[in-house]
Parts: sequence; C-alpha cells; structure tokens
Amino acid sequence: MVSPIYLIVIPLAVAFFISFFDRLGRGLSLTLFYAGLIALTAISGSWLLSTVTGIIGSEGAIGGQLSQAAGTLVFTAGLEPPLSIALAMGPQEAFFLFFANLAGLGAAVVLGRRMAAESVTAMVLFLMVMLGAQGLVMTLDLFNLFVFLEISSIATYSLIALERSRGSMSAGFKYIIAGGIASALFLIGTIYLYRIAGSLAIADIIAAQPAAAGMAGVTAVFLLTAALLIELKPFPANGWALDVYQSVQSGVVSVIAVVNSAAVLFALYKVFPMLPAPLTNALLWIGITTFFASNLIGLRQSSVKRMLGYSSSAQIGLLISVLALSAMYGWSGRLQVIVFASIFFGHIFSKAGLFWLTEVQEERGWKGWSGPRAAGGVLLLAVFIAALAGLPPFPTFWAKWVLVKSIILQQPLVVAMLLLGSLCEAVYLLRWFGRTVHLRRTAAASWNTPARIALPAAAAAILLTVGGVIAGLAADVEPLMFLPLAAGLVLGLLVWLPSRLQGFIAAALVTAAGALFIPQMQGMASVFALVFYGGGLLMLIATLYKRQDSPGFYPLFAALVLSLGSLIQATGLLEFFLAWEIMTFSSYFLILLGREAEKPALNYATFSVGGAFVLMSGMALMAAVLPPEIFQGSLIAAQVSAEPLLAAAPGIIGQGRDVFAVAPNGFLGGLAFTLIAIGFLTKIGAAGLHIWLPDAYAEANDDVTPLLSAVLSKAGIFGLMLFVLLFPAALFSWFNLPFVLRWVGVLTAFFGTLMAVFEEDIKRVFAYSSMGQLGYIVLAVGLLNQLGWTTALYLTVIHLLFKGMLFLTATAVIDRTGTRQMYRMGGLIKNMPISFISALIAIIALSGVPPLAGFGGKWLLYNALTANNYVLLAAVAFFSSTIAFLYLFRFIYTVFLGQLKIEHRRVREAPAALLLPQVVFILALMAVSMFPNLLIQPLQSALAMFPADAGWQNGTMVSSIGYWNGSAVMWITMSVFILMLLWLLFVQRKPQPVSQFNIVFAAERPERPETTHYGYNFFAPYRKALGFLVTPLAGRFWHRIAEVTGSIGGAARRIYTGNGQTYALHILLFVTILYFLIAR
Amino acid sequence: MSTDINKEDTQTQQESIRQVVEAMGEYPGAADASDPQLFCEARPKVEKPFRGVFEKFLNWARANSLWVLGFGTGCGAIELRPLMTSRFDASRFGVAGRPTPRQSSVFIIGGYASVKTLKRIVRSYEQMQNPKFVIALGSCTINGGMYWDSYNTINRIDQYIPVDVYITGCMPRPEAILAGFVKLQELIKAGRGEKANEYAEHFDWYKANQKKVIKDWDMPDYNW
Amino acid sequence: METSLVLKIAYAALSLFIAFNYGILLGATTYRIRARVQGRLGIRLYQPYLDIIKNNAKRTSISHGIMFYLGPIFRITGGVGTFLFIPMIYGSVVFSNFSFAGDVLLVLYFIFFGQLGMALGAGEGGHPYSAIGVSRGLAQMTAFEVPFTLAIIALAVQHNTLSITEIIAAQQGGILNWSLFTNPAATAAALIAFLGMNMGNPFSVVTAPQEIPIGPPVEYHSNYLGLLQTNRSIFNSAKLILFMNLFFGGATNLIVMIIKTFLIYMITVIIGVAFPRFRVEQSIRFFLVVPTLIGLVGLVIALW
Amino acid sequence: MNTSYQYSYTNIEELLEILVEKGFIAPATEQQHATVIGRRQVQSSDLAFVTVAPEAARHLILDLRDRFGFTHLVLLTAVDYIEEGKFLLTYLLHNYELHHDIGVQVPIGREAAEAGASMESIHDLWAQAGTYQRELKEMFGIDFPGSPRVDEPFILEGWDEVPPMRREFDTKQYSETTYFPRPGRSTNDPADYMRQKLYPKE
Repeated sequence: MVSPIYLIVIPLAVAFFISFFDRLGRGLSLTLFYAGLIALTAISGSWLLSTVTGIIGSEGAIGGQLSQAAGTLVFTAGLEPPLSIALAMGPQEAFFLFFANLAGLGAAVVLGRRMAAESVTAMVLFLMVMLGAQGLVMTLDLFNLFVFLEISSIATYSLIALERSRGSMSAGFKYIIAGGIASALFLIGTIYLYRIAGSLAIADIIAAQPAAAGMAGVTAVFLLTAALLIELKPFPANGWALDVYQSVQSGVVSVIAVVNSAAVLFALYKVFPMLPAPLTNALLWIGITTFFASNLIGLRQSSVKRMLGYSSSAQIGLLISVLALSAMYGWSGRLQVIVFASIFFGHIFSKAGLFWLTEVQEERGWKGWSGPRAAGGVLLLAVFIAALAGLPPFPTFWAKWVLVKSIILQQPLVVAMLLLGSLCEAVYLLRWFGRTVHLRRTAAASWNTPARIALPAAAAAILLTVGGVIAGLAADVEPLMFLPLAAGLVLGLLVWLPSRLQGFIAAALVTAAGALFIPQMQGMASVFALVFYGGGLLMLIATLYKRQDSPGFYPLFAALVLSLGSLIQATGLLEFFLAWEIMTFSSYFLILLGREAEKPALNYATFSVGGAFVLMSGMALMAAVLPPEIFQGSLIAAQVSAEPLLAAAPGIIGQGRDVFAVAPNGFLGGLAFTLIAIGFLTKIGAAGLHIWLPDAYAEANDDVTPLLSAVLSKAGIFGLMLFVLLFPAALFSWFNLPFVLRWVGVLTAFFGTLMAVFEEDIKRVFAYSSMGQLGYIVLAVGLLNQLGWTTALYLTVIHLLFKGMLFLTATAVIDRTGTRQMYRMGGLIKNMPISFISALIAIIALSGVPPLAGFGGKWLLYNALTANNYVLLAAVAFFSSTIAFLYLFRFIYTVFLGQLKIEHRRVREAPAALLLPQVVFILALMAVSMFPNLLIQPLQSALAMFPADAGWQNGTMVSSIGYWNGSAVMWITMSVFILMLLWLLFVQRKPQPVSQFNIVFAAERPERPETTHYGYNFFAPYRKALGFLVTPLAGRFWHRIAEVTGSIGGAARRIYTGNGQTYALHILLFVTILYFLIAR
Repeated sequence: MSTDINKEDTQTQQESIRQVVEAMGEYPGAADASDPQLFCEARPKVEKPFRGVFEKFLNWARANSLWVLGFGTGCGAIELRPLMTSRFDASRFGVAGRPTPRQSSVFIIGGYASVKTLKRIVRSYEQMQNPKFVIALGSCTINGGMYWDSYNTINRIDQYIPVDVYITGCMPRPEAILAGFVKLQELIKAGRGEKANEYAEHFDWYKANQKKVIKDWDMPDYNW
Repeated sequence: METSLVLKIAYAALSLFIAFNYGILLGATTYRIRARVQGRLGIRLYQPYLDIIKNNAKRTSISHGIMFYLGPIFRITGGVGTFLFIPMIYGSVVFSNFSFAGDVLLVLYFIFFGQLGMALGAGEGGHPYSAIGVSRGLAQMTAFEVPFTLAIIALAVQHNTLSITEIIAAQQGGILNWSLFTNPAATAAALIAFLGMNMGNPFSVVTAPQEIPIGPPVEYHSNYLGLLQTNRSIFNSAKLILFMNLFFGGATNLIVMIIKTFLIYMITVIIGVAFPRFRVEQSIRFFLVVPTLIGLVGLVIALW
Repeated sequence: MNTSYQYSYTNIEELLEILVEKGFIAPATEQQHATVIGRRQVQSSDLAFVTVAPEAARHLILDLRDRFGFTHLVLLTAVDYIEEGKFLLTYLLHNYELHHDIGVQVPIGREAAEAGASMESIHDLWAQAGTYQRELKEMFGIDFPGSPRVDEPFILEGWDEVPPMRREFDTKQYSETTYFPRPGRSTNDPADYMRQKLYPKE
C-alpha cells in the first residue's frame, strides 16, 4: 500500500519539477501533469478499496463505525505531532479523496486544451489546488488545516485570476477578500483553541471539549466554524462565490465547486464533534436555508453557469445541514453513508459533469443554450440533471428518501424546505433541459462535444449510475426493481438499430415481463398488471406505425411500461416510490419528445415532481407514525429495512380482510394519507391539480398520448387503492377523507367533461375526457365498498379499452390529416372506415349507452351511489356523463362525418400497427359487453375483502336496489336492430348513393366543404349558458403561485450587487449575526 | 359575469376566425360542380309504379298525404299562408307544410320565376323524391303574366319542370288553391301523377331548356 | 312462473303493436285537439298512417353512406328497445315486456341509444343544419337530464329500488301512494324535464322548423322518414308509460294506461300551445335552475 | 346649424353659395339639362342637385362628407341619356344634423374610352359604395376601376348580353327569343280597350 504521504508529495514534486520539464517540451510537462493526477487518483483509490474491503472483511457488512477503522496514520518526517504533519487515511478520507481526485482529474482532462496552450503556471496552480485538497482532507492538525486552506485558496484565486479577463480578475479579488476574512477568523479561532486545549491536534481539541469551556471556547469554535462556513458559501454570504462561478471558465469552476468544496466540507466534518449544540442547530438551519434560498433564486437565473452556481451552493448547504443532522441525531454507519455520501457523491459528479458540458457554450443563458449535437451528449446532460434533481437511480434519490424519512417527525420544517428547494431545483434544471432539447430540435446551432469533455463526462455519468444502483441495492431494494431502468439502458444501447426493430425488442421485453409477472399476481394486483402490461404492450405495438426515427423513444417507452409493472411488484414504500419516480421521469422525457412540448413537459414535470415530493413526505410520515411493531426497529432503521406490511401488499390485495377495523392513528396518520392522496391525485389530474394535463397530453407525441391516458393515468388509481388497503385506518383519523375524495372525484369528472366540450383540439378533448373519466374512478374508490371498488376496477379496465381506441383513432387521424383541429377535418368515414368503427364503438362505450360495456360502469356506479344514499354525487355524476355526449358526438361528427375536405381526399386508412391494437380493444370490449360477468365476477372476487353487496342470478347482476342483465340487453338490441334493418331493406327500393354536396342547402349549392362543415365552436350556445364554469381558475391560481415564487427569488437575488465591498459586508454581518444568535 | 365571458368568447372566436381565414389564404371560391366527389352525377331513372290494387292503395295514400315544400318562389306564396288557417284548413285534405324538399311531395310554384329563382326551383324540384307533384300558381307561371317581356323572368314554367296542375289567377285565392289540391288528388288517385317519371324520361329536353336560360350552370345536371 | 322465450317474444310483439297504434292515434288526437283550439278541424285520425305509408311508398331515395343509412335504424332500435325494457302493465305477464333485462337506469341510458345513432346518421348526411340541430339537442338534453335524474334518484331512494316494477308496486293501494303525491316535487321536476324530452314548445329549438328546417333529420326522407315516424309513436308511448309507471302509479290494465298516459300527454300539449320557444342557452339555464331546485326539494323529501 | 364641421350653413341655398364661393363648384348657369356641368337645382328646402365634371366629383363628395357633414351615402345610381351619349351618375348624400340631402350628379360618356364608360371609385369613402358600383357595372356596364369585386356578377348570374339597363337593350325581344312565349297571348291596353268600348265606331 502506497503511503498517503505521497498524496502530498506527488503534487508538490510535480509542481516543482514541471516547469523544468516544460522547458524541454509541453508534451513532456503535460504528461507529467496528468501522470501526477492519475497517481493521486490511483493512490486514493487503492486506499478506498483497501479500507472498504478491510471493513467488509473485518465486520462482514457495512454498518460499523467507519472512522479510522481500517485506516492508517502517517507522520511526516517520522516525528510525532506537533513537530510533524499528522495525516490520517481512513475510509472516509479515502472516499472523499478518491472521488475528489477523480473529479479533479476529469477537470484537468476537460481543461486539457487550455493546459496545453497556456503557460505552465496553470498546471502548477492546478496541482496546488489539488494539493490543498489532499491536505485538507487528511491532516489531523488544526494549523495544518489552516495551511492547506491557504494553499488551496491562494492557488484557487491565482487560477481564477489567470484568465486575465476583467470579470475573472474581479472575481479573484472577491475571492481573496472572502478568503482573507475566513483565514483571519480561522487563525483567531485556532489560537483560542490552542489556548484552551493546549494542542493543535483536532482529536485533542475535541477531547478537550472547548465548547464546554465557557464563552471563550464557544467563540473559538464558532470562529473556526465560521471560517470554514464562509469557504462553503452559505446564503446570503455567498455572492462572491457566485461571481466566481459565473466569470471563470467552466473547467476551473468545476474544480472550485467540486474539489475545493469537498475538501473544505471534509474539514468541517472533522471539526464537527467540537461544535456546541446551538452551533450545530444553527448549521442545520444555515444549510437548509442556503439550499432553499439558492434554489429559489436559481429559478430566476438566466446564465447557465450562475444557475449551476446556485445549485452548487444549494447542494453544499444541503450537505452542511445533513452533517448537522447527523451530529444532532447521532447518525452513523449506513445511514450516514447513504445520506451524506450519496448526496456528496451525486453532487460532485453531476455538478462537475454539468460544468464540463457547459464549457463550450458557457456564455449563453439557458434560454439560448442549444446543447450538444450528438444524442449521447443529450443523454449525458439528462443523466447529470436527473442526478442533481434527485431522480432514481442516482444517489441523491436514495439520500433524499432516507433523509426525509428519518427526520420528518423531528424536523418537518426542514423537510418542507428541503422538498420545496428540491422542487425549485428540479424546475430550473428541467426547464433548462427542456429548452435544450427544444433548441436542438429546432436546428439552432448546437455543438459537438469534444472528446476531452465527452470522455470525463461519460465516466462521471457511468459512475453516477453505478453508484446510484449500488446505493439502491444497499438500501435493500430488490434488484428486480431496476428492471425498467435496465430495459431502458439495454434499448438505449441498441439505439443504432432501426426504430421498428427497437420497437419489436421493447414489445418482446414487455411481453416477457408481463408473462413472467402477471401469473404471480392475484386479485386486484392482477387486474392492474393486466392493464399496465397488456395496455402498455398494445400501445407499444401501436407506436410501430411511425415512419421516422425518434432516438430514445423506445428505451423510455419500455422503461415507462415496465416501471408501471414495478409499481405492482413493489414490496416496500421505497420500492413503490422508486417505481413511481422512474415512471414519472420516463414519462416526462417521453412527453418532451413532442415538437412543441417544451412548456407542457415542464408543467408536467413540475406537477409530477411536486406531487412525488408530497407523496414522498406522506409516505415518510406514514412510515413514521405507524406503530413500531409494524415497522420493526427504530425510525432510523425503518428507512432501509423492508416494511413488513408493505411486503405483503400484493398479498393483501385479493385476500379477505376486514380492512377498516384498524384503530385510527390520529392526526398524523390522516395527514400522511392526505399527502399521499394529493400525490396520487396530482397524477390523476384531479380538478385543481389538472392544469398540466391537457397541454402535456396534447403536446406529447401522438404515439405517447394513448399510453399516457389509457394506461399511465391508472397508476394514480392503483396507488390510491393500494394505500387505502394498506392504511385504511388513516382514512378517517383526521377528517373524513373518503368524503373529500368522492367530491374531488365527482368534481373532476364534471369539470373535466365540461372543459372537453369546449376544446377544438382533438387531443385536448380526450385529455380532458380522461380527466373526467378518472374522476369517476376516484369517486368510485371513495365509496369504500365492494360495489364501488368493482366500479373502480371495471372503469379502469373499460377506460383502457375505449380511451385506448379513441386516442389511437385520434393518432391515426392526426397522422393522416396533419392537423389536430377537429374543424379542419370532416367526412373521413369513407376514407378511414375501420377507424370510424373503432371510434364509434369507443364513444358508445364511453358514453355508457347500452348495450356496450360502458353501461356496466354507469350501472355499477349509480347503484353503488344510490344504494348508499349519495344522491347529490349521483346527480352530479349523471350530469357529467350526459355532458360527455357533447364532446363525443362532436368528435365523431366533426372528424368522421360531415363534409370531407378536398385536401383530405387522398387520406388512407390508418396504418396496420395502429389498427391492430384497436381491433384487440374492440374484440375485448364486445366480449365484455356480451358477457359482463366475464369481467365483473373476477373483479368482485378480487375485492373479497369487502362484504359482498351484489350478486348474480343467471347472468343478471343484482345489487341491493337494481338489476341488469347485460347479455339480454345485448341480444334484444341486436335482434331489434337486425329486424329493423331487414324491414328497411325489404321496403326500400335501392337508394341512390350520393356525394357530399348532394344536400338540401336552402336550394343553393354548397360552395366549399370548409364553409359547409359545421365544426368550429360546435357548442356555442352551451358556452353561452355554462361557459362561465370553465373559467381557468385553477390555472390562474397556479400561475400566480409560480409568479410569486419567481418574484421572491428575484427579490432575494437583489442582495447580490456584484460589489466586493458589499460581499465583504455580507460576510461580516453574517458572521456577526450568527455569533450573536449562538452566544445568546 | 356572463357578459364578460361572452365578450371574451367573441374575441377568441374572432381571433380564431381570423386565423382560419388567414390559413385559407385567398378565398378559393366555389368548388367545381363537375367534381364527382362533390356531386353525384347519376341521371334520374324512370321508376315504374307497382300494378293493380296495391298501386291504387298507395296512390290513395299519396293523394291524401300531400306535403308541400315550404318555398315561396313568388308573390303567390302569400296566398298559401291562409291555407293553414282556420278559415281554409288545408290539413283536412292531408296537406301539410314541410321545410325540406327531401320530405315533400308537392312543389307549389308561387308565381313569377326569375331566372335566378328558376335555378333554385330546378334544384329543389330535383331534390324531391319520386313521386312528386307540381302545382303552378297564377298567370306568371302560365305565360309570364305581367312580366311577359321581362329580360329576367321566364314565361312558362312547364318548359323547365313538368307541371301537374295550373291554377289561374293573379293571384288565385286560397279557395282556388284548395280546388287545385283536390284536382291534384284526383289526378294522383287516377294514377296520372307520374310527372316525375316524365321528367326523367324527357330529361334531356328539360335540361336543354333549363340550360338555355340559366347561364352560370354551376350545378351537376341532376341534383340528387 | 317461467314464460318460454317464444311466448315472451310474441307478447312483446303484441304490446309493441299496441304501443305503436296507440302512439299514432294519440298523436293524431292531440293534433285534432290543437286544431280545434285554433278553430280548425285538423287532420283525419288516420292521417299519420297515410303519411307513414306514403313515405314508405316513395320510389326513390338517396343514401349519404352507411351511417346515414343506419341512423334511422339506430333510432327505431332505441325507441323499440326503450319500450321493451319498460313494463307496460303492472302485474301482467303479457305486457311486462323484457323488463327483466334491467332497471330504470337501463331505460334512462337506452334512451340515448337511438338519439346517438340518429345524430350520427344525420351527421353523415353532411348537412350543417343537422349538426346545428344535434348540437342544440344534445346541449338541451344535458340540461333536462339533471332534473329528471334528480327525480329518478329521489324515487329510487324513496322506494329503495331502481326496478321499475318495484317502484310501481310501491305505489299500489290507492291514489295517495302515487309518487305524484308522495313526492310531488320530484314529479314536478320530472314533468318539466319531460317537456324538454319531448322537444315541444317551449323547448322546440332543436327542430326549429323556421330556422334550421327540422334540425337533425333534415336529410331524411322516404323510407327513412317512415321509420322515424314509426319510431316517434313508439317512443312517445314508451316515454309516457315510463312516466306513468314512475310517477302515476302505473297501470293494471290497458284502459287505465290509456287514460293516464293521455292525461300526462295533455300536459305537454297544453304547455306547448301556450308558450313560445326558448333559445338553447335560455332553456339550459332554465332547466339548471328551476326544475333542478324542485328536483333537489324532491331529493330532500325522499331522504326525509 | 351644424357646428362640428369646417363649414357651417343653415339652409340649402346657403350651402350652394358656400360651395360656389369656395370654388367647389362653378358659378350658376342657366337652368339647363341635368347633364350640363354647372347646373344647380334646389328641389326643395332640404334637397338640391348640382352637376359637376367627373374629375371634380370625387373631390366635391369628399369635401361634402368631411367639411359639410354629409356623412351618409344614400344611394348611387345612374340614368342612361342615350340621346346625349351620356350616363348621369347621381350620388345622393345626407346630412344627419340638418337632414339635408344633396345630389351630386356626374355626367360621364357612355362610351368614353374603348373600355366603355368609367368613373372613379368611391368605395374607399363609403364601403357600401362598392356594392352600388357592382350593381352599376352589371346593369349599365359602367366601370369603377379598383372597386372591390366590381367585376363579379351582382344579381344576374351569368349575364352575357348587353347590360340590361342600357336603353339599347331590347328586353321584349330578348324575352321573346329566350323564354318560350306561350302562343296566343293577347294584350288589353286599357286605353285601347276603353276607346273601343266607348267609341266603337272610330
């Protein structure tokens, strides 16, 4: 094992000799430079390997006390401290150093061209920065800490100033001011501490407990902490750092933001044990405020680099608060590893990667940042942004989950700030990403990623992914849960294949997964599994109609479908949430593939991420308030161990159990369930939370929307039903949640349906229609009895059938006519007869007209409602269901009937790939219509946990108040229909087939199809009468919220004046105020 | 509240209409009448009546269910209104008004017919279904009446469409019109109400006459 | 007491025949009554038969396409089906139709079957007036269904059943047991909705002969029109019988049925001759305010 | 008294005087035929006619509209003076404050140029003038270059004869050759009839 001393020696030596070698040739010096950096990385890597395996070897599993367990101590010059520099190398040090060095190495590669072009000083300074970082991490001595801090600082601002631009000079100077203040404070603090402890060794000082030694000790510790804190750029004393981030080249920034910050953070970590409790507490709040405020301000940033700077600042703040939290609650071992290490790891690589990627276009604001040309570059960008935003499978995701779960009861405010800050961060990152994708598509100048950037960035991305998966596995997540991601990855690697072939592979994957998992399911779970896998597969087949390639489409599609399956597979809250998040982001990226989808996708992401955070906090709270015997062990242990109740989830569903007999858990349980319900309702698009829905559905690609509506939207329903079964007691423990749920459901149905009536865009019509239909399902779920839940499941299945048909028809029509405006179509029945039949059957089913299966849903719903005296609900639901006629007729009339436009004469029938799933849906629908018991009886038996409230007699379904024989209705209707048809055929002489203008037109002849087709604003009188109901109140509300958030961010940003004096003042004020707060 | 909505509504409507108009570019004018996808080009056929008692029964039903096309082609239309009033009550005879030629069986030419109206008369007549009957009111339909020398008013309607019953006068009173209806009923019952077939038989002659005066013939030859 | 399927079909055909003729004679009678009010004699009682024969005897017809052709068939299937799902005479095996197939919800939704099919057929006719008529009709329908639904839910809650037969059964034993008296508000709401359902004045804007010739069926003629006329009489009977069953105690024999339905029909006739026509948005607002409030009162009565 | 316009006047004579005074129209000439430029005629206390040259007409009409308050174009019509080889166009304008009408009459040559009679369009002054001009184009063949849709048929669909309101067009002859006159038609001119009845001997 190489002695850690070489980590100090190598950079020193290389820095010393490099200028000599430079005389001999730049090639030589560059070789030496990179060799030195590689050596640093290799040494720290070998230490990481050995310490970690040492721990594993010694204790068998990660989980013991990590510090110094398998490390080593090194004393320079062979002397004991204080005469020598004492260096420690343990697993933590190795971890920090290895990844910091790796990031540094990457940065050096990225900066390669500059290193080659500029004077050798740059290399020297770079090495000195690295040297400072090594020292900061390893040293055990306070004074040495100071020395390395100084080395690091001086090297850094020299490096900054080396750019010789006005901005960088000024930034370097601001850095010097801040650094100077920090150094002064540090030195004073050190002096005091030496006075108290009589030693400069950190361990001695900690042992001396300076904080307990009166005010002087506290002050000393405070000064020390404040110095380190300033270096870590807390809000609001971080203006100087942001200027640095903005004005310095990205490669250098990546070093400052990643290597330096990591080292200083580690230094803070080392002195943490000597901190008094109030200071720890203060650090928690400083950290989380920095996180929240920086992200809030980040919303208003236009410069990409400055935006990333805010993000860096925020992440460091988060790390500080995590340090404080782990000190406050005495976290150690796995918890600390998962939370702190994961955030740290995720932060350095995602941030470094982003800074590297921005290097080429660093002067642009995000609005003009057109992104890499190669698809791989976009993928890298996506990985870094996802990692930073805390999406799975990246490390931050696990960390946030565990963090929230651990502190939700103790520190709800911190959780709130954490989640809100994360939401802001996700919004501005995804906004940037969306714009990039959009600009790239609209053929604005995008750039090639040079290999010197692409290689390190790719390495970072791989590291992030691997690290994330490892972290996930460490959190005891079943490997199976990574299946969607793996499938996406595999298909992503096959991106060079022809698009159709990819589609077939994806279909094969989904089929295999379905064939494998569906038989394992039972009860309700199998219903949803059938919907998810079966519906997903059919939608996947439908996408094969596309003629042009769309890279990334099938990987995302497959990941999305499989993640829906994973939702059912999940055996723990974390696994459920993992699948949920995979579903969310894969659908976000899918939506983003749409041509005009930049804004809608952002809206979708905002609501989805927000909803997911609400869901997460609800789940965390739920896990926290459940009785300990259900979640074995302490709260802290609960986050990683598999929750036993949830482990049985798929089993519970389908097995008889009186689910509402559990005692209530009080307010917190109710609150938790409410949060969970809000999370699901966001996905469902319940009234008020729906504003993302129409745009996202409309602007997503035409082959994605059917999946979103017919399949994806059921995820929320599944979640809702699952959690009702899991935590039934929480339903009533705060307020009557089912009551609210029912009304939310019926109002969603009403407003969704009504809004659909007034839309011109075919996809928006069905988007609102989906919203309305899901409203009925939510209403049915809220009934909490067997008939109600049968209704919910029945509607879930039927909605898949008819909405799948409708959206596929819409896709076909849009594909063939090239427009989404219904009034521009018309008369397509003769050109697209099969699509027409599909649409016809679908609208009959959707509207609930017998004899098709849609009526079953209506019958079940009204029976369930009326039997329980929910008369108002029934009335509103009925009103909504009649309103549905309006948009349905309007759709089928305006598109298929009426006047064919001249330019649509050559329109052909939909492609076979689109028709095939429709035919399957039609057959399924007709089968269910002929024999309703085929579907309803299995559903009823799946819901055996409820007391049975409807039975069957010879094919007649009998509820407590009504009865219905679907087969008989079908037979009677068919017979009458055929009789009447025969009669007409008998009495009528052969009718003359005529053309579209052979109409009675008040004795005139129609002029043009456009002026003869009554299609635009079809329900004008209805709008006059009820249009006031669709005033976009919810939209305005959310828009106002976004505006206010943005203005607060903008206002907060004003404190950063760009003036060095002001920044110095900020720092001093920050320290002073902090001091008074602590000392009080 | 509601007025605001309406106003907003109108504005958005106008905006959308503007967009549509812009998208259409210059208004392209009427579509081509000889386009077989727009207009059916089939000629009318002679539809043979049934024979014997059955046809007599049907004719009786037809005669007693005269649905009049509500199309006032001239000043005589004003004489039709009183027919439905309590004084004359044509519904006793099975006469009823019908707003569309598709559902009507009797076409009343209400007096003078300008060339422009003639075009609409022909179109409406052809859109009625066989069997169909025509009653022509007043001198104008017989010989041009007071418009006999007008450059724009035809003189004899029977040159253009077949007429079952003429009712003279300028204008004939409702009593006369009722008498005309009774006459028509007699004709139908006698099996002589086959003018629709006559029209189909002499289609070319009628069409030539029509086209002689209707110069911008932007319809198909037969309006189904 | 199981009746064989063949017998059931024969019975249903019989009651259908009765309903058809009754509907036609009812229509002619009300026409004559209306004519008498205006000082006329009006049509002959058998005039509607002649009209139907005449239309079926038309020698030519045109077709705009399959859906246009099937539209009237959908319509009459809807009418006949609706009739067949309603028991005509309470307690009679012969006139119980196929009411075993479903409850009042089925009838409620089956009414839409014909309307939807008709609207589609009219839509393929390609005539803008058809579409305008359908637009108005659907818009108005959504509105009058609200009070109607409220009334039916009130009845269902009140009698704790959705089965029409059981609702009739609950009203037996005296005139005061009729829903008309046990729940007058629900009855009133339903009757106002009935006016809209019949599309007579003041809710006749759908077919508005003066503006948009006759709305949806503007392109229908000849045999199609014959079917539609046939349907009208059957459907009218069906609706009347439904209302009689739900609100007026049903009927135990044909004569009672005829008297009751005739009187119910006279309500719409009288209101029809006395009122002018609403515009669509006016009738929507009207239905959603006055009868809906009455219907809510009916609900309160039912729950209380 | 109209006050909101540049020139105020109280009666129609005063108006004409102002028009002459300001040089809008030529001084009065003898009472002459309507087609003679410079003719002025006060028909009644609220109606007057002036005849102006085609070149001056538009200017005068614009001034009447903007300076005298004749904001309404009541009609635009033409009379065929075939004997003089002229059409007389009449622009009738109305003043809403005083309720006066003034008819601006413009004689134009029937066949002024090869293209036939022509006159400057005023559709930009009153949009509805375009409709009148279409009608004049169809009925008289008077062209108004630049007027919207002026060449499209107005009420006669597909008319391909001489414009029917021109006096050289023989409507009776046209009707006889075109509209299948029913033979045996007799005319009873009331004058003849009465003469024969009263004075059968003559």
